[in-house]
Amino acid sequence: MSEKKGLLKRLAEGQVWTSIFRGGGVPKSRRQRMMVILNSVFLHLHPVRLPKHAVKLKFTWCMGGLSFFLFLILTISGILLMFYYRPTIEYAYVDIIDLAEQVPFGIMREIHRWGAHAMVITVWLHMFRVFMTGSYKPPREFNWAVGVILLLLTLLLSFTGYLLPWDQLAIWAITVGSNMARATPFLGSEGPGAALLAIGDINFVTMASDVRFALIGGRFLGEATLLRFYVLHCIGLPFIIMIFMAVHFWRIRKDGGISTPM
Amino acid sequence: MTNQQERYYNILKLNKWFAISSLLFAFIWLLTFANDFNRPWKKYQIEFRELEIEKTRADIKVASESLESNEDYSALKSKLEVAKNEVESNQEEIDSFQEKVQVLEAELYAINQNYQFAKADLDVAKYNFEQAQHGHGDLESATKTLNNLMVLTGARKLKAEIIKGKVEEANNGLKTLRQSLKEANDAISAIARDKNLLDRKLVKIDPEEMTFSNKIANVVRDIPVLDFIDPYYEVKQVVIKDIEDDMVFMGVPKVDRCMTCHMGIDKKGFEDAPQPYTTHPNIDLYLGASSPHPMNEYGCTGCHAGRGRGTDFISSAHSPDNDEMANRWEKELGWHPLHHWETPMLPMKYVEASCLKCHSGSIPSKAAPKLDLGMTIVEKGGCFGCHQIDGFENVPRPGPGLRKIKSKINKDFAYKWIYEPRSFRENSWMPHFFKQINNDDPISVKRTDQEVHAIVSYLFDKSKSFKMDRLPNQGDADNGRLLINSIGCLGCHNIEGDERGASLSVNVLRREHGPELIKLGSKTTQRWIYNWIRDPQKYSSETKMPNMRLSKQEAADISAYLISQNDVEFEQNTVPTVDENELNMIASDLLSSTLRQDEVEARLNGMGLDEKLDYVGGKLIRQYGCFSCHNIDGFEDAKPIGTPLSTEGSKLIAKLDFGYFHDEIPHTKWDWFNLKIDNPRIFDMIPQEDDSYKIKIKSPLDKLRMPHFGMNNQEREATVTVMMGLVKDEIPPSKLPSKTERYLAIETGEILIMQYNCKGCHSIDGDGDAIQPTIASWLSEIADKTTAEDKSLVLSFSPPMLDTEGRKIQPNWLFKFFNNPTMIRPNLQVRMPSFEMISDKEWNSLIKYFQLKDGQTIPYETPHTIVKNSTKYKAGEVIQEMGACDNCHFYGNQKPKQAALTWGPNLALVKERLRSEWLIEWYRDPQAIMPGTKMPAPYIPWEEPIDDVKESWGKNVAKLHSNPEKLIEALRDYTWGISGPTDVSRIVKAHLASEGYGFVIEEDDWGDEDW
Amino acid sequence: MPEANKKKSVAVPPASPPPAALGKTNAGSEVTRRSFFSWLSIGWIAFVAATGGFFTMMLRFFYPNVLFEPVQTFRAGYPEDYQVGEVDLRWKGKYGTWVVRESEGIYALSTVCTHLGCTPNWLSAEQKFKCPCHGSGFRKTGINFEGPAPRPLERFRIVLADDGQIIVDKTKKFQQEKGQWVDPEAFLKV
Amino acid sequence: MMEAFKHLIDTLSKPTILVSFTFIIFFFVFPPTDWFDKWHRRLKFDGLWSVKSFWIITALLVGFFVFGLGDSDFRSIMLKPDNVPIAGLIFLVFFFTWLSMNQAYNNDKLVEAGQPVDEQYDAPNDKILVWPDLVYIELITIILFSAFMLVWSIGLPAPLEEPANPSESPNPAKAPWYFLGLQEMLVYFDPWMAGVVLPSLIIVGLMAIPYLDNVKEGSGYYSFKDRKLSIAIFMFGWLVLWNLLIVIGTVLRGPNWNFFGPFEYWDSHKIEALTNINLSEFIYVKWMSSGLPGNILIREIWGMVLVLGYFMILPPLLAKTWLKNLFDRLGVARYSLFIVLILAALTLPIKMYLRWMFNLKYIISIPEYFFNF
Repeated sequence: MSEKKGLLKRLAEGQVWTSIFRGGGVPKSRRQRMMVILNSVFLHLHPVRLPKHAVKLKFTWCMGGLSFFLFLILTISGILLMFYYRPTIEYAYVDIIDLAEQVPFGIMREIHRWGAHAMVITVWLHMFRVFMTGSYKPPREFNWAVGVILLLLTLLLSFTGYLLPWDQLAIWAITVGSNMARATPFLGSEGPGAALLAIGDINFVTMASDVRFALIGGRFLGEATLLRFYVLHCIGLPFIIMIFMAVHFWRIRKDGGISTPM
Repeated sequence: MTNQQERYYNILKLNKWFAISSLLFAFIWLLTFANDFNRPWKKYQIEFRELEIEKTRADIKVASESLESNEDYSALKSKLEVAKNEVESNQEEIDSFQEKVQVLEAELYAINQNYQFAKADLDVAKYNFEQAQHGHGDLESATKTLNNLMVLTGARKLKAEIIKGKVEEANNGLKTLRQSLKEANDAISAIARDKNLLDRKLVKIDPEEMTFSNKIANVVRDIPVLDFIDPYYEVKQVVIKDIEDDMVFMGVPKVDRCMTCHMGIDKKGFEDAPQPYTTHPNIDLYLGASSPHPMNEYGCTGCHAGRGRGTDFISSAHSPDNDEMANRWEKELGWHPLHHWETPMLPMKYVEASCLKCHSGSIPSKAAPKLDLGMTIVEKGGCFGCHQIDGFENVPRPGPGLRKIKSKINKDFAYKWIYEPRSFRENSWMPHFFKQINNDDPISVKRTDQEVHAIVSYLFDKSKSFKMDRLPNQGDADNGRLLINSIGCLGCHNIEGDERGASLSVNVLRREHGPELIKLGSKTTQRWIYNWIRDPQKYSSETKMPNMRLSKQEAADISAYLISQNDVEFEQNTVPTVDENELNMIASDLLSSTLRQDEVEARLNGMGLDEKLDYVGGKLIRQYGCFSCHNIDGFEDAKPIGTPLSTEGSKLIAKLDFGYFHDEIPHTKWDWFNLKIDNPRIFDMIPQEDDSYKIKIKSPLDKLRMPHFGMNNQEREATVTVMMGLVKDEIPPSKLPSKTERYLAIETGEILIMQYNCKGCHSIDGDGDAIQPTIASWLSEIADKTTAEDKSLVLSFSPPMLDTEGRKIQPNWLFKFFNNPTMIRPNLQVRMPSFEMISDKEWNSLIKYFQLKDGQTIPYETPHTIVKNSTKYKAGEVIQEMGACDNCHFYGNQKPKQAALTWGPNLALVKERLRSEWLIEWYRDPQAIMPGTKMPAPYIPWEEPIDDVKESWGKNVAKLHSNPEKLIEALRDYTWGISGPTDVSRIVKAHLASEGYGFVIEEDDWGDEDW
Repeated sequence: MPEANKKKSVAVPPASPPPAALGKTNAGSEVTRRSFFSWLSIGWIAFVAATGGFFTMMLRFFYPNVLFEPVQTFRAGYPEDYQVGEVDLRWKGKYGTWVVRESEGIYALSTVCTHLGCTPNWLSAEQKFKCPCHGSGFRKTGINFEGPAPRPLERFRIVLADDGQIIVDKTKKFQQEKGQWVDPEAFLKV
Repeated sequence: MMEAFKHLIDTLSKPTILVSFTFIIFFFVFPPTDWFDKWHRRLKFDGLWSVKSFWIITALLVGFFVFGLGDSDFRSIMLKPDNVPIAGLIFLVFFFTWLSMNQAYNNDKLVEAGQPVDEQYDAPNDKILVWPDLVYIELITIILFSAFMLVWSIGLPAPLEEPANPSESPNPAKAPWYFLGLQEMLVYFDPWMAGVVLPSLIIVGLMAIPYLDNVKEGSGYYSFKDRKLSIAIFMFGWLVLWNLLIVIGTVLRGPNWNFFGPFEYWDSHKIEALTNINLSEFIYVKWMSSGLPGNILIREIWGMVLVLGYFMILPPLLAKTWLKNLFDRLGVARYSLFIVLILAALTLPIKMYLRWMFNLKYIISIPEYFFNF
């Protein structure tokens, strides 16, 4: 026993350990407990001290944290899925079949899909909680707006991912969804006012030049759509959502941490 | 003083720099947009648009001029004016009608809507009723609702229909009032339709004709950034899903953008426009929407090759036809070959290569004459003997069998011939192996002298003996010459040593099917020739030479003629003596490939001179691949020695060794092939600055050994065309000619026809009859020059044309004829030979070919029957009598009345030989079936007054008089009934011997009084 | 450290005191103020323009110059190719379209039954389209009159090309129940 | 008995009944004003947020699902893999609504009693260090949640239907479930409204909340009394216009977007009479019995006047009368934004009722320019 304890202790006080974990050792004193947060790039996301209701689940529901955690799960499982999935109309569907049939831990797809649905729900509930505690009130108005954008991006991420299995469920959900873009006023080929954007015989907003086209890369759902949604899903939207997440977290801290009664 | 503001730079300066850098940045952005906007193809589209505008204007001018001069048009115009006035005068009435219609339609709208709604409710009620019957819901109330709604719907429908009737009535009133105006308008627009279409087109493309807003749109649509919406100038392309570009181990659907610049390619009317706007020269065969290769389904690069996705002159991999063109392109277009693309565009001279991809079974010779020629050269030259080429598996070896060579020639001739065949026979297909660029130095010559000795020795040693009959007599050489000229030898052989002429064609090559028959006196003996032509199969069972059924005397005469010429110069060539030392060296080279040096010496010491010669000869025959073209004992199963060529056109260019010639010729496959064929050993050489060559260091056995065929430029081009067409592209069945029974039959038939050179004598669908010029010259000899210039006469002495053979001949007769040819046209000297080597299966294929080609799908038919005492038959008798058919035709053994010159087939043959339907066709218009035939259309008196007919043609003809078709049938039936012996050859022979052809007859043969 | 010192030593303040911050004018002389203002505004205008260029490029990038979509329009020959009163079946298999010629003009009907998407047959003797699946019947105009089909057949856009040929464009559909058949492109007047 | 109950549920869940019932009862459950609050308490709806009610409602919900899963039609809808999250959503939304309202009512009581709210703390003495408490509970939450995700993933395979076939649309073709609220709106609005304008307004409206709600109280703790109006409006949007419509769109819409009760078979042959007409037809065809005028402007002028009046005249009118207090509190700018958002949101129930009562299709109908409202 003593031998073992000594070993751990020696390890925790050794050069390697202390070089990685600044301070080293198990934090016990108040100062150490503060330093362990301050010194870690990850834990540094948190403040050092908090009002006590901030650790009460009854108050926070932990929905913000879970949303972020789900984002991490989705990022990791998504990256793993990318190793087996090819975004072409020839292969997309069969690759999904293979995830279920032969890929080791093809359950990754389930984790990704249900994680995505769960994230939509946790983000909604997070917003609900923030509203119910009135946490959008000054000085947190802007961060609420950022949060709304994050909610929108979450939905868009889920929406773009919905197409990728390239099955009937996917393309018809996206067809229904993207057909609405066709009705955008002035910018959609079947939107009000689009017919007015014309000079002479030339119509400027057509099926091949409206917003829906930019979204799906064609007049009809097809190869280009799959590729566009794939790129948006894997690179474009994650890139944007990470920027907004950074702002969101930064502003939580700068706006005074978790909201408290005045 | 401290810097209170903690500043370093002057902010004004920074502002300035900020402004400058931003301006620069903005300017660079402008450049970026300009760069993207400026695409190489745009200038061509702009230019083509001008061309199109110009053309449309010209067309409009023509159209309106023709309209102006059209009387109907001006008449219609004034009619329109009248109609307009009329309608105007009725305006009040029209207005009242219109008002009425408006009111009624409003009413109808409401009532109709009510009806529709009731009907919708009724549908729901029906559904609910069904559901209730199924146990969901209250049946009673559902039934009640349903019944109520049925009544309601019915009532509303009735009401709506009444109003509808009223509306129609009013509308009809309106229509009547406006009828004349509408008619005039319709008539005018019908007559001016073409011009209106042109007008509309011009308004779309010509800014000068556009409305103001369209003028603006015309500019706006093509400005940078906005040019995605509906640009006038845009990349055009066709995507062909099932033709794929080879992307190494996989295919990618073909995308061709050629029409982005070649904008006129599929539009008629730009035939004379400059490139790249020219219309395709053969738009009915290619690109046209109704052609067999429409642009949308076949694209461009499937045939032309190149990089279809290219939108720039260079990136689309254009290839020039020649150096002059290359230089011009470099100067004018900055052209350079596109590297890193394996399939550059085929130069126009090789473009027919691509036909082979899909049409390898049956080359469309009219559309691809060069490819056809190339395929013939490959077959005649025997390329497929050394190089495996798909599709040639069953073609027999092109050279004569050498198994009984001893009896045919002597060793001296063999030596000289092998050494240099063309020194004896200028256009021989036997290629040169010796005295080539890589073996004509003294050391090599010393060696090759002995090599040939060894080969000859081997061949003669292995040769079996051939038991020959004696000549009956010396033969008459003069008669022999006439026989050769007349019986058909010249369908496959040349005899005069003619030049081929400037332009080579497949037809010329048909007469090189067999060897040229000159100077045989230097080659063989009369006795051998006599025995050979009497029965070729006896000498060589593999020969393609048919049996001409020559009599002993004929054969003697012919052999006398053939032997009469010799080549003194050739005979004087000396044959070097056998040199055992040199032989030893060759033998040891050959042996050392498998044995140690000491073993080699031991083996050599154990061999005598003859043994050595045989050993070396055998090895060299293998080395040079002689067995590829000749049947030689001991090489029955030898494998081809050359590179397989089945996919040579798809070979990576890196796999072709340009050696030291990479700067001498363009770096293309076709130029490499061309040089290789022109000078097969050249890649053993190192070119020098003074145009001489030095040879690479190579052992004699490692040297390049492909022989030299002495092809001229045209032959090489044709051969390279074939090679470029031997590609591994996978063509989907949808793009191939559909493999119907007919297609397959024609494919098989054409191969046989080529193999046995049928078209050397016969013409089929306008191709063949290679023998005809020699028939003409023979005629000029036995008659006179004017006779020889009479095309129809030459035709009547030529082998028959086989255009409608399938419809014409009864298959059983044809099969019998093939196996045992008999006389049909008595005046012919040309004989159908006996092809003893053709199997029953092949004959069947040929018969099927003729039948299916003519749409004759069933081989067995109910025979045509006649009733001899019928009106028809009797009428036919009169018609044949009046037509004097017996002037030219045999009736059994009854000789025709006129001279032999005009004789036609024995009519006793008709019943068993011809098909009755065809005979009708033939009687109706012989010229339609066989243009230029001497056979006149029988006179049928159907246009004459009935009384006259009755008087001069009798009652039977008069009965059928009104129906010319029946009269023709009558003649047919009579002919059908003619019987008698069918073989009249003895009578003919006797007649010709005593009276000749009677060429002197100059007057009209047919006697005016009968017609 | 030495570098910082060096900087400090070089940092001699300019002769005239510079304005305090970007975009805000200092209480300097009129001349400085004007020149400052104009340079800055030129700078910003140019910068915004350049950034606009970037975003324009991004936007334009999403609209390719060619499309690889299957062709949805086809040329259906000339109006004269069609007999008045006849339902033409030649485009049924390849393009799923019936072309009907009436005395007034021509229209193109979709061959998809509005009930469950089967392909009805044209029965010329009875002058109706009859769906083999569930027996829906449509008149020659495409109007449904029997069976379960809920609405008339759809019509495609049909116009005349420059060369006088008929062009049928399947991307644009006209539905009778929406009142779209009165659209000039739903019916080609001849 | 069971069948009768199912039939009752089917009938009750018809949009007309379900939505009307929700509309009526909603503002008594979440009273926006004192008047409603009075009735709220009088109707004992405040008891909803007690622990006892929680158990009763949970038991009812669970009971309903357990009962429902016995029915094949219900099962085939609810157990469709992508619909499973909705079942979860129903429970979660109820639970968290209850949780927040429960805490809010407790806090309200504390405030009334003059005591500090539950979340009140004495800064900075009451602060706690993050290490290890927060970090630790986060770790535990993550572990539990990960375990939950794995169980979910093992238990429910992700759906994969037939390969995509652009020429064969399933009936009904549905968007992902979280957009089904929008798709449900398509029944009443043209796509440009349901798919573009209203979603945009939702985003804008959500982002505008902090700027419109200028009540200082209620920041940082659960409360209801001081924020009655904002919470009621938010709840209306969140619970009714969003979650309820999602449930309707997912569970109650079948082939041809026809309505089907939760225990009803999705019969693709079911017919609903399409007898809707436009306002212009009402006026010109039904009442004036003249045909529709050819001129679009004349034809649609009535609808335009109505819509313009709704959005331009109603706000100032309300500001003067009903919403005087609110107007005073918010000021012109905030009030304008607020009222436009509210009026836009109200167009949905308005159009629903116009459709149900008068078969009204469009108030303004200009299909020529794809402009239908």
